[in-house]
Amino acid sequence: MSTIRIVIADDHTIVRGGVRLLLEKLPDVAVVGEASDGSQAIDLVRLHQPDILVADIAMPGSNGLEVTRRLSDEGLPTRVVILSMHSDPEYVHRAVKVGARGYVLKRSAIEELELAVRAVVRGELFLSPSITGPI
Amino acid sequence: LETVTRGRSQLEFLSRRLLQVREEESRHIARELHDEIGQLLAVLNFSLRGMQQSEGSGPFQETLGYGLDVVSRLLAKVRGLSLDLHPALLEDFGLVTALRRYIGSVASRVGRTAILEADESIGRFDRQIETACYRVTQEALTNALRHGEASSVRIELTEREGALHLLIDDDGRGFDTEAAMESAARGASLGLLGMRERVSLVGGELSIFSEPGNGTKIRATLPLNQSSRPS
Amino acid sequence: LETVTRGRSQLEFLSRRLLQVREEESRHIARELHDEIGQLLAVLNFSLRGMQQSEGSGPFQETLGYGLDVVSRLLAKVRGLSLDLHPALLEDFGLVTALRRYIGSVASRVGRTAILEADESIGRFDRQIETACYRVTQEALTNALRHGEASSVRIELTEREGALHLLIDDDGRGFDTEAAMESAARGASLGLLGMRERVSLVGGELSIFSEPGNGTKIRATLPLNQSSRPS
Ligand SMILES: Nc1ncnc2c1ncn2[C@@H]1O[C@H](COP(=O)(O)OP(=O)(O)OP(=O)(O)O)[C@@H](O)[C@H]1O
Ligand SMILES: Nc1ncnc2c1ncn2[C@@H]1O[C@H](COP(=O)(O)OP(=O)(O)OP(=O)(O)O)[C@@H](O)[C@H]1O
Ligand SMILES: [K+]
Ligand SMILES: [Mg+2]
Ligand SMILES: [Mg+2]
Ligand SMILES: [Mg+2]
Repeated sequence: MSTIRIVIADDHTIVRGGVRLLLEKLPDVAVVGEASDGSQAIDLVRLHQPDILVADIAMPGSNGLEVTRRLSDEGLPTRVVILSMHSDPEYVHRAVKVGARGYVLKRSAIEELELAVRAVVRGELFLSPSITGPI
Repeated sequence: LETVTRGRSQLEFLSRRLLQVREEESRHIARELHDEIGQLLAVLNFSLRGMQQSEGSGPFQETLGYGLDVVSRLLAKVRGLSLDLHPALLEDFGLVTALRRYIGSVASRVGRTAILEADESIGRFDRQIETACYRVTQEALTNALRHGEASSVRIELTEREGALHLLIDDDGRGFDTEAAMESAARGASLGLLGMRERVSLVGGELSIFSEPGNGTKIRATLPLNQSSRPS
Repeated sequence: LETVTRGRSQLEFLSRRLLQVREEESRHIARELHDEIGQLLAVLNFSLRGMQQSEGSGPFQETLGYGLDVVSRLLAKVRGLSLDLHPALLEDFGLVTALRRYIGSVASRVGRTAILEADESIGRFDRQIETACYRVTQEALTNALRHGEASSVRIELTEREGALHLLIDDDGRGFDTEAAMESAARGASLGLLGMRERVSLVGGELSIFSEPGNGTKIRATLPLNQSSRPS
């Protein structure tokens, strides 16, 4: 079982801590870095080249969507799973457009984030089933 | 030394500042609710659900189930409160996206027709301009459906000649604008006066065309000077 | 038909209604936060603590500890936001209690003297009267400390001859009231104008006495007619 390496980017310290706590309970997951804004996220991804970046949208500096677009443009192997408060399909639509491979709502369960991470590692697209409406 | 005078211009500035302050406060509270309280509730939900999957005795799981129930009720409450106060879509994606979503959700809720015709090329403007446009549309659409009982409302947003042009055109029962403005000025309502003040606050103009039996057209023209481009 | 006039009385009503609406909105949100969200959180806190006492594996307890941490942050946030918006003490126990607490907490935070002299016999009044009195005190005390750099502020609240009399008397640097009102009227600030509007909204009068170097006295007289007794 190979380890899935993850960087978490979220400006809210408590939120970031909780996501880390729960992801690290998974036996085959290692959180290799935590970023509190967009540019830090890009630096950490360049440095660690993790399998997955779990990124918030609303962050100071460049937001999660801009981070995703820049990582796609640079052709880095890291895939982005957005973990956001926003359930409006507009956000999901824009996230996918800039290259995100997963979109999970913060108010869903940890299992959903786990499912998303595993699907995206396999090369699939994962969108939170609780988001309804035209994407 | 005593100051007792209170002139027209004082009142003008007061009402403008009040509109501004109210909008700023709403935005501040919406952010606190959404970004702080909502977010903490979301991760709470997230972690309690994680516990639900793992071991734990019967009573343990029962308490957890109860806790999760409370959290989802809280989430719904906070979400509703913050949405009413300030639309995140407006801030994140601008007028066209926010208006399209707002108008669509109102129309489907009341089962009437409301359409937005907007240049997709319309970009981002100063927050005050975007907010004024959004709030005027909210008020005018609400009035058209509630008082006008319009079956169809057309909202047009265009950018030309250095200004943003907003039109809300309903096929409802119409009204006597002079009488309505007079009774509004006697304190009966806030909608029409508030629309006008919001628009004049950003240097624009609002006109209301209506006649009983002939629908209502509300036109707002908001100048886009240099400073109204976002920095 | 087009309406373009906007007279003095329209503006007067608009600013009054805006003050009212803003106060109502704040109150509504504060209540939601305090009575609904705050209570649910308290219950949640209670039940999670219960779980902490009982069995459960290490990782389980770790997540629970995190959840409890989140809940206590939520409780603090909700409490702070609802207090900013509307003082529950004012609604529950009236002016004297609410002012005593407010003035005391400000004074101890900034390390200056601020005292309330009030008839303990003062009862309850109409919500609008109580709110006006409270908000005027907040603004005047803030100004006295911030601009006047007063070392001591005396607040007096008395009920006589069918009216409530409020005095805020500071020993600070004082100011030129006419110049300040003029620049406020040009849009520079909201405090002095807002105080006056709040008081006139309930049919009262506000006067400001100040001179550079001689401190500031703000007097508000609020008539207590029949209808201002709570129903
Ligand atoms: N589109 C419309 N069609 C028909 N009547 C209208 C329309 N817009 C406004 N009116 C009339 O003008 C009056 C004043 O409108 P205004 O928006 O100021 O007040 P309101 O909607 O009654 O209250 P609020 O302060 O909540 O907005 C309304 O009560 C209604 O009679
Ligand atoms: N008690 C006071 N002592 C000294 N100066 C005062 C006092 N109260 C008001 N002022 C002066 O009058 C000005 C206007 O007061 P006002 O409360 O309207 O505005 P502000 O406090 O500057 O801003 P705002 O209240 O809108 O946040 C102040 O900037 C200050 O110069
Ligand atoms: K692990
Ligand atoms: Mg964030
Ligand atoms: Mg209305
Ligand atoms: Mg002030």
